[in-house]
Amino acid sequence: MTVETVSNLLVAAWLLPVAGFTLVILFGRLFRDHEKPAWFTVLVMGTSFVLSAIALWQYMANGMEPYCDPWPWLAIGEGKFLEVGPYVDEVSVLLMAMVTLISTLVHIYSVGYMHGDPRKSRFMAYMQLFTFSMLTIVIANSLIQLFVGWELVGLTSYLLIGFWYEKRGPQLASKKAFVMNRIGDTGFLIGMGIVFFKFGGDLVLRSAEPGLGIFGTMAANGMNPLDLSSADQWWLTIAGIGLFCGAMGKSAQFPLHTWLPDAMEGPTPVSSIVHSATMVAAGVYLSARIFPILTPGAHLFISTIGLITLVLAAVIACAQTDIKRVLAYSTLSQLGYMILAVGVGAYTFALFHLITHAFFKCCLFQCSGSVIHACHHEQEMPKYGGLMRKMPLTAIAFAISTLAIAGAAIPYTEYALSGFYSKDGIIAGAINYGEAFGRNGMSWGSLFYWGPVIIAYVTPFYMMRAFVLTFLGKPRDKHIHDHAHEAPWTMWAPQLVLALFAIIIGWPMFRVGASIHATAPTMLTHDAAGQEHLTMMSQGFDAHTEMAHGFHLTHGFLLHGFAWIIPMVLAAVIYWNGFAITSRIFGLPVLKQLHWLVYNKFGFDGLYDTIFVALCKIVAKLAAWFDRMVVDGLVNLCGWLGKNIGFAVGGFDDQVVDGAVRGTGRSAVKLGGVFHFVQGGNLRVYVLILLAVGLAGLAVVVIPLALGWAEPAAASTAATATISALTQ
Amino acid sequence: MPIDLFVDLLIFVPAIGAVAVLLPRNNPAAVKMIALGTAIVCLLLNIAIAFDYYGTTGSYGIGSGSVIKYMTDLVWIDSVNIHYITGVDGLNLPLLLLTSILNVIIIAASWNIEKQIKGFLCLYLLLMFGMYGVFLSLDFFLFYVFFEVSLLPMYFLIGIWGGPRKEYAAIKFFLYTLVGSICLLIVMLGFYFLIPKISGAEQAVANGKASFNMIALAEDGGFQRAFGQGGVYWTHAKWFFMLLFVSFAIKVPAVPFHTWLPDAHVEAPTPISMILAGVLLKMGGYALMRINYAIFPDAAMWAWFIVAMFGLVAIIYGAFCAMAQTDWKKLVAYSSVSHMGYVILGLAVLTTAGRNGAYFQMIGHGISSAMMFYLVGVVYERAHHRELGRFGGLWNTMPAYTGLAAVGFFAGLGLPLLCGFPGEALSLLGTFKASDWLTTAPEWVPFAGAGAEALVITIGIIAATGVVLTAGYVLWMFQRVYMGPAKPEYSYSGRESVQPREYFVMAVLAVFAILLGVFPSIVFSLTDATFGAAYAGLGDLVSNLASLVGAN
Amino acid sequence: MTTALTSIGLSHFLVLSAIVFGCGLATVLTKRNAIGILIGVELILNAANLNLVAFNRFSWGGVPVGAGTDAVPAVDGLMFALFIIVLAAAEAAIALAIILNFYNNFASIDVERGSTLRG
Amino acid sequence: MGLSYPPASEYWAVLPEMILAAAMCIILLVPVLPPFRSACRRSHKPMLIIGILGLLGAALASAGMLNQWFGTELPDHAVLGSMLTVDRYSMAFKIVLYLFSMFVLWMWGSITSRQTRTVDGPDYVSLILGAVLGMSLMASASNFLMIFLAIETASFPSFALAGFHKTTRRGSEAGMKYVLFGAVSSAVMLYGLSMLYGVCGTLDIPTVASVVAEQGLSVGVIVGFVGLLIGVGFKLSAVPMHFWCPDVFEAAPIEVTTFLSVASKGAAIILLGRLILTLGFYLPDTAEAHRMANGIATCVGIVGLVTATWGNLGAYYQENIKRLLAYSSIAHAGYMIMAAGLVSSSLGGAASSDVAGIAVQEPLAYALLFYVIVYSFMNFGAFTIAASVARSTGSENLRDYAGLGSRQPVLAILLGCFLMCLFGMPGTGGFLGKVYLGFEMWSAGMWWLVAGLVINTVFSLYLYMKPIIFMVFTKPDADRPAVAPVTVVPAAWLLMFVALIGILATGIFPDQVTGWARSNAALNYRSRPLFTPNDNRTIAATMMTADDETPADDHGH
Repeated sequence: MTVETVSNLLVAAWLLPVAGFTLVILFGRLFRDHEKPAWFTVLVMGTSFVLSAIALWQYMANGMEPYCDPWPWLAIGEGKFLEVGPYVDEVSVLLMAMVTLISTLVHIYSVGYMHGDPRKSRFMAYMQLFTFSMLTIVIANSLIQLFVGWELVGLTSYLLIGFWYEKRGPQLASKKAFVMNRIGDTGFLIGMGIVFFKFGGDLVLRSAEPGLGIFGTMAANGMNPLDLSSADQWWLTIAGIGLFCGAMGKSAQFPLHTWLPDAMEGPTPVSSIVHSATMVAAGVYLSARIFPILTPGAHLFISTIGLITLVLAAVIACAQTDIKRVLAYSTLSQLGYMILAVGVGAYTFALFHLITHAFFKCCLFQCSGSVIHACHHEQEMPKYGGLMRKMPLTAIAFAISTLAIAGAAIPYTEYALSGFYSKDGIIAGAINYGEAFGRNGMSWGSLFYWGPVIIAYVTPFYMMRAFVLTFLGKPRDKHIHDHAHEAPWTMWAPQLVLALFAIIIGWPMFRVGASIHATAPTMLTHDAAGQEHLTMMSQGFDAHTEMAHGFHLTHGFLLHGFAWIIPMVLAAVIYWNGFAITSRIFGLPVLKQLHWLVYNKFGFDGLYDTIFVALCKIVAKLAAWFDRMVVDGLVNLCGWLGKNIGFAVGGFDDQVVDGAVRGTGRSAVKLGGVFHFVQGGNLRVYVLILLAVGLAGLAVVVIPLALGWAEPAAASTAATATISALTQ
Repeated sequence: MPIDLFVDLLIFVPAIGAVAVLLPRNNPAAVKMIALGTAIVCLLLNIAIAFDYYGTTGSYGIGSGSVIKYMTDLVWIDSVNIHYITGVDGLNLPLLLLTSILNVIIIAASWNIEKQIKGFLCLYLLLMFGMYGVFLSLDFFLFYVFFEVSLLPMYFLIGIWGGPRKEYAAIKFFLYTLVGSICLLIVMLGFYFLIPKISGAEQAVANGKASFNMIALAEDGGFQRAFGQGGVYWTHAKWFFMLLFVSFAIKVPAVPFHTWLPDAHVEAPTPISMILAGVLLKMGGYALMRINYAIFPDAAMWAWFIVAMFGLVAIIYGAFCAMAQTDWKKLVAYSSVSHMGYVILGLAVLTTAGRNGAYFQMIGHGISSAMMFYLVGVVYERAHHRELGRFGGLWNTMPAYTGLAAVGFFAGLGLPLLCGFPGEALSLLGTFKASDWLTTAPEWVPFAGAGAEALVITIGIIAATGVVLTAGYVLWMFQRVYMGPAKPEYSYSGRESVQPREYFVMAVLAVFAILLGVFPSIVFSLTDATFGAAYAGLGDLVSNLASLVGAN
Repeated sequence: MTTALTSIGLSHFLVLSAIVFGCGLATVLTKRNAIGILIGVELILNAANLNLVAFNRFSWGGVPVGAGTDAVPAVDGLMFALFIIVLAAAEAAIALAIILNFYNNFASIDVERGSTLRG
Repeated sequence: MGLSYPPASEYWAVLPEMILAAAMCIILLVPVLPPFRSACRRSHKPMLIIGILGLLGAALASAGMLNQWFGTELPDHAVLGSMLTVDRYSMAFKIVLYLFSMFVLWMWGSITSRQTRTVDGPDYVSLILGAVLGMSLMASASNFLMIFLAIETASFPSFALAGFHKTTRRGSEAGMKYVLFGAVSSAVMLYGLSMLYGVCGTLDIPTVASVVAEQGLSVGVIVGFVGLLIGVGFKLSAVPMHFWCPDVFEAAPIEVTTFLSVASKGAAIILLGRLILTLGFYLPDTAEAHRMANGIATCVGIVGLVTATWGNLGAYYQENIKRLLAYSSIAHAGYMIMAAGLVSSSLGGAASSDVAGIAVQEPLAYALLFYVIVYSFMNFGAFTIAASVARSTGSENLRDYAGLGSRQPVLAILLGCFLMCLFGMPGTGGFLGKVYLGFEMWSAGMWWLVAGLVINTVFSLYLYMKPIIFMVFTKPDADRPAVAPVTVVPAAWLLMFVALIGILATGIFPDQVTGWARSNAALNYRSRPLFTPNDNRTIAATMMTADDETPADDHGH
């Protein structure tokens, strides 16, 4: 099988869901019950997964070369185009397979979860549309296609969050999500614009023939992002940061992070795929894809954002009581890890972590969904407890995923759950980055590895907290506990599959990380900058694989797989009896306020609502007022003038068209008053005016003669002089 | 050659139809059928033209010289050397297609008008006559005449079938546009006197006579030299450019010449709002491209910053105004102001991408705005009010309608794969691209030189924020109207429920919205061959600059 | 030509006609009686006549230089004056007829009365 | 040189006027003769037909002379002792005038109320013919004496016509206002003319022009010009000589209003144009002369501008359609006056061109002619409709036009067309007419006149929209008595469509009309006075026109 065939397979897998969407949205209503359409969508997704799986297998088995298939889309004149079309390399095939797999599982899960919902088939259709949009991003080779997918996932996320639009929460959350994303997209547009006029007109990342595409252009012009002296440094930085703004919006990085927790208003399947596994990771994917144009400035910016996000989110996660919010903040935190990884140059690990995280986080959300489903849509953990007995399968899946996200590993061995491998690589990269700062005498650079290291200890804590509060200990709400029951197979089966993947996906034998890392040359070698990144990153990679160098000892716990044990035990001890201990602790004066602050997510929402939203509305009101009063007012000015003249001359007339502008109209009507007055019908007035004007006109031309121009010849000049003097 | 004939038929069939509509006595059905038939005939003619044009011109690739096809050139008023010139090129063909499609749809949309349907349709067909004339005429004077002809029917259509303050809106619309057309008149006088004075070897226009042939003027070396930078009439050229710009900016409309638009839209009946937003606004943009930018390329370079500012202000200001509206239709009207801002911006920056974007924006907005106004109209016919605050839950009570509404409004929002996106994106990208030529432009171009990059980026950034504002007001509107619990007063059933005819109208528009969004090449394949040529002075800025340097 | 007249030049006539003209204007403006206004008009006309005759006599009369013996003196001014007199009579006739008609309708010839047409 | 009698051939030049005079005499005499008396009592038809035939004959005669049907060229100099200049310019206008008056008669005969028709039929027709006679003399007067005679000849019948509703107060009041006002203004004009004579020593217009060209403006000349302006302005109803216009137009019978609004103003503007062009023709092409020309153009232009503005703004109040149209006619006169003052358009013709004296093409004359043609069409159409409405509803108030759009759609559409033409909507003749005037002003460098024209166009929009708004938008208000349904007689339809065809033909396919007007916009500046001034100064005009063989030799006696 040739790589073209692989590409065609992927395209088929990419377009199938949109077909499914169209069919279901148009004809779904023809079926009495929603089951047939729902299962139809599952079938479509399954087919799509099979296709991409085959593609993956073929690509990997034959060790194919990257391949891109540009389609002209938007004409930019002179016969040139912005191109779209698939790009096939290890990353895209892997992600295609991952997304379609997870999507299939979530479809199955939704069949169970959305059972009985009056708009179930529409929901499934939305899911199809979302998958299509996500695949659009994954398979993209050009910024414009990335942007298209970007907006489409935004739309589908909007539709899905707001799926229960009768309730106020989803309405606001969906709007918030879309607008926040749009803010990021503005940055995306700006970055795209700068790239457009600076590096290659067609916005294609990698072109088949060298010297074209963005990277190719850079290579051809010898632009090296790391070369601080180059003139394009500035533009590259702006472009990189601009594009990263898009990632910030989509991956909910600080300060655009507030929409993601609210997005949990949507049905849980949505949270499990859109807001944990795939869409929010798109930002990471974008940042990784544009990696070669990132300058040190952009790197610093990205890593800082990532650092802030991962710390902030982890802290907040520790204080949340809504199970989905805990997961949401843990997602934020993990995304922070990935973004940081991109920032520090270990972007292949970002992608690696993206994949592993997708599985266990999706699994976690599905489990939480099952719990909520079992507990009559109660989401508050204080009402849970001791559900292990009621729903063992769910509990097991949750436990496995918790361990995976905690980066659990058997100490001093290489045997670990998937999370360990990816996260460890990120931390290694971060350490590298910090070291680099250190070497340049900037000691604060060490923040970039202390942050992730410490949070690596916090993550297991709050995850374990959630697990304990939900499944272990004594039931805290009798009623809920009694009615709780294991989810139907359509819900637990996917969870187990995901849990399985959460265990194994990272194992070196499956070469996921390695094959992603193998893309580094193809992604980067087009330009000189690429080489630098390559070395810089392989340091991180070697650091991870060999585990030999000095800093291993300083962080031995993590890197030898201890980092998960202590926090988990701690969490289990504290929360075994629900909030008994914590409530006492946070009763203390200072801690009380602190807890309140953290519990309220440091008040970002309030901040944004009061400042930006309110400001925007005020400006809008001002603009409208200005429009009505000033702009239209100027148009009406003559009307106003006319009215006053009308008062002066007296006599009104309102049978003409009413309203202000017929401004000319109105004013002239009032001016008409003058004529009304003059045209008094009195003959002698007429004659008087006639003669007055006649004599005046005479005087105008005669007076100059009287003033000394005796001889008539000069009179003409004199007369015309006065006349022109009068007329000018 | 039949196609040549078709082009002129396209203009006059509606006029004939307008007369034919008057014939049947108190038989509304027949009247409607005649009108619809006329529109369909025009559509067929237009499709035939489009296919022949595409087949013979091919797509993609810069035409060399004028690619006007099916040109008819008859002497009309010999004394002033005014000709009747019609022709088709990539600049007007897509807009013609848009017009024809919308005409059919809109006549279908106005099917249930009871009040003096005969007069309504007669005036509408006259309006069609004017619109086709404006797009097809290649003689400045002829263009002017049709520009006016399209004005009167609109006055009556708003004034008779409009809402409570219809007379006010109508006379306001009339006065505004009249001021614009007077600017045109002055430019025309100027042409009449200055063109014969042009001397020089390349003076091929009318050898000493005045000429209003827009194509000839755009390509005539002598004219371009005289009205170009450093030419004898350079000052006049700048004045003419601004006068023309004002008169077309009123039509577009650009802030601050826009205040007629909200009133006209709010008062006008739904079909008229559709055609007003769908086609009449495009006349302004089309005229800018056909006259301002093709005939005065240097003045266009001289004015790029002013025009760009007009576009920028329109985008942001219109969006904010839209956000503050409580009247649904007014919101849509202001959104038109904002969206047409992209057209002006895309033209102002003088890049091929920007121009393509501006042009596509006109087509895309033609579809989406018409659809949005119809969506509002469908609800207004039933609810009899447009207060955004009072709506809610329409998604539950009218799900299918809401599905189509989503297409329409998200197209307006500029969502990719819908007709709103390519225009916006290309205009913005083109804006960024402008620094390419500005950095190398001669010093008489404002802000030319190395500093241009930062300025252009700033403009681009500000313009890009418009995207957020658009999302803001569209989504807010969507939430207030469609989301929320179902309200009984807005649940319609039986003959009150949305009729198949209305579904047809919305569906056709939705299909076009998606089609144009997914395959924008439908438009570009028709325009691309022209855009190189229609801008002989402008299309290839590098060579243009070279020639200028030579001129000085 | 008598000596009495020699001392009287063109300017005397012009001044006189100017005075008459002024009187005519004054009459037109001050009289409310239609016939009075008509008389004012006649005064103005006669001022014009005076001018014409005087000019003809003092400036433009006589025969062209170098014209034949059968040449007759130019009499443009005089003829104009004659025409004016005749037409003034006709005008007066029409005016009086209309004024009479006015009287029939308003039982007065006070022009102030006639102000039903206004605005 | 000396007294020379005009040759018999010159009398052919005034054939149309003679036909008119003859027709007038017939109409006055025939009803008195016993055999016809009773017939004429019974119906106005015979008189009407004679009148129409007379006008038609006059039109044919002038057309014939224009196109040499009779084998006689137009005289190459002013005829009948240089009293009348019979050139293409005046002939073209005369044709328009005669045909227009013919239609007016037709309209009177078919539309207006029976009472006015039968009782005063003969007088009416003869008065119209008399006025037409005067106007056609105005068009070709080339001597101040003739100007005076022509204006009076045109005025006296107009006075009578204005007061034609003898029995009504308004009629008689209008008549009196008109006659007294006319008397005063013509008297003032005469005083001015006398001063002019005093300065120039002749009343022959070309001679005066050449004298002025030599001496420049002296007080006398200026006084003369001002007086002349007052006299002509009275016919043109130029501000401030316009006061009679609205009152008379409102009170006079509607067809009289029609007649006066077009015919007398048209004749006056043609006369003014001739005066200005002649002056310009004899001015040398010097900076001095340019300044003088500029000054005069400025003065006249201001008068025209004020007139136009006054007319447009003054109309806003009017509720009576005739009064409204009266103001509109003032405005249109203003447009024409603005252009008619452009002395420079023919400046230096005598000095530069060796063709001096033979007919000279004048673009300005062309613009004026074309405008007059269009104006006669559109005004006639509008007034015809007003007449037919008044005929059936008996009301001329705009309020009674409410709902006409639905009651008589075709009539409403037609009125709309004529009003839009008066407004100057492109595609109608009104627009082209204005454009041509604008061309003249611009090419004379009077850009501020162009601006004034444009602004006035905007002002006038409301004036012409007003009746449309009434017809289409306003509902008939309840407190007024319901008006009778509007019925239109076939003849009226015919006349309206003639007018409609006129405005569309001049607007959409104007080449025929413009070509005709252009080819006929040729003036003849050559004069041959009966009496040559006797001072030793050589007058340019007379020398130029004095052929080698003296007139006395060809036409000895």
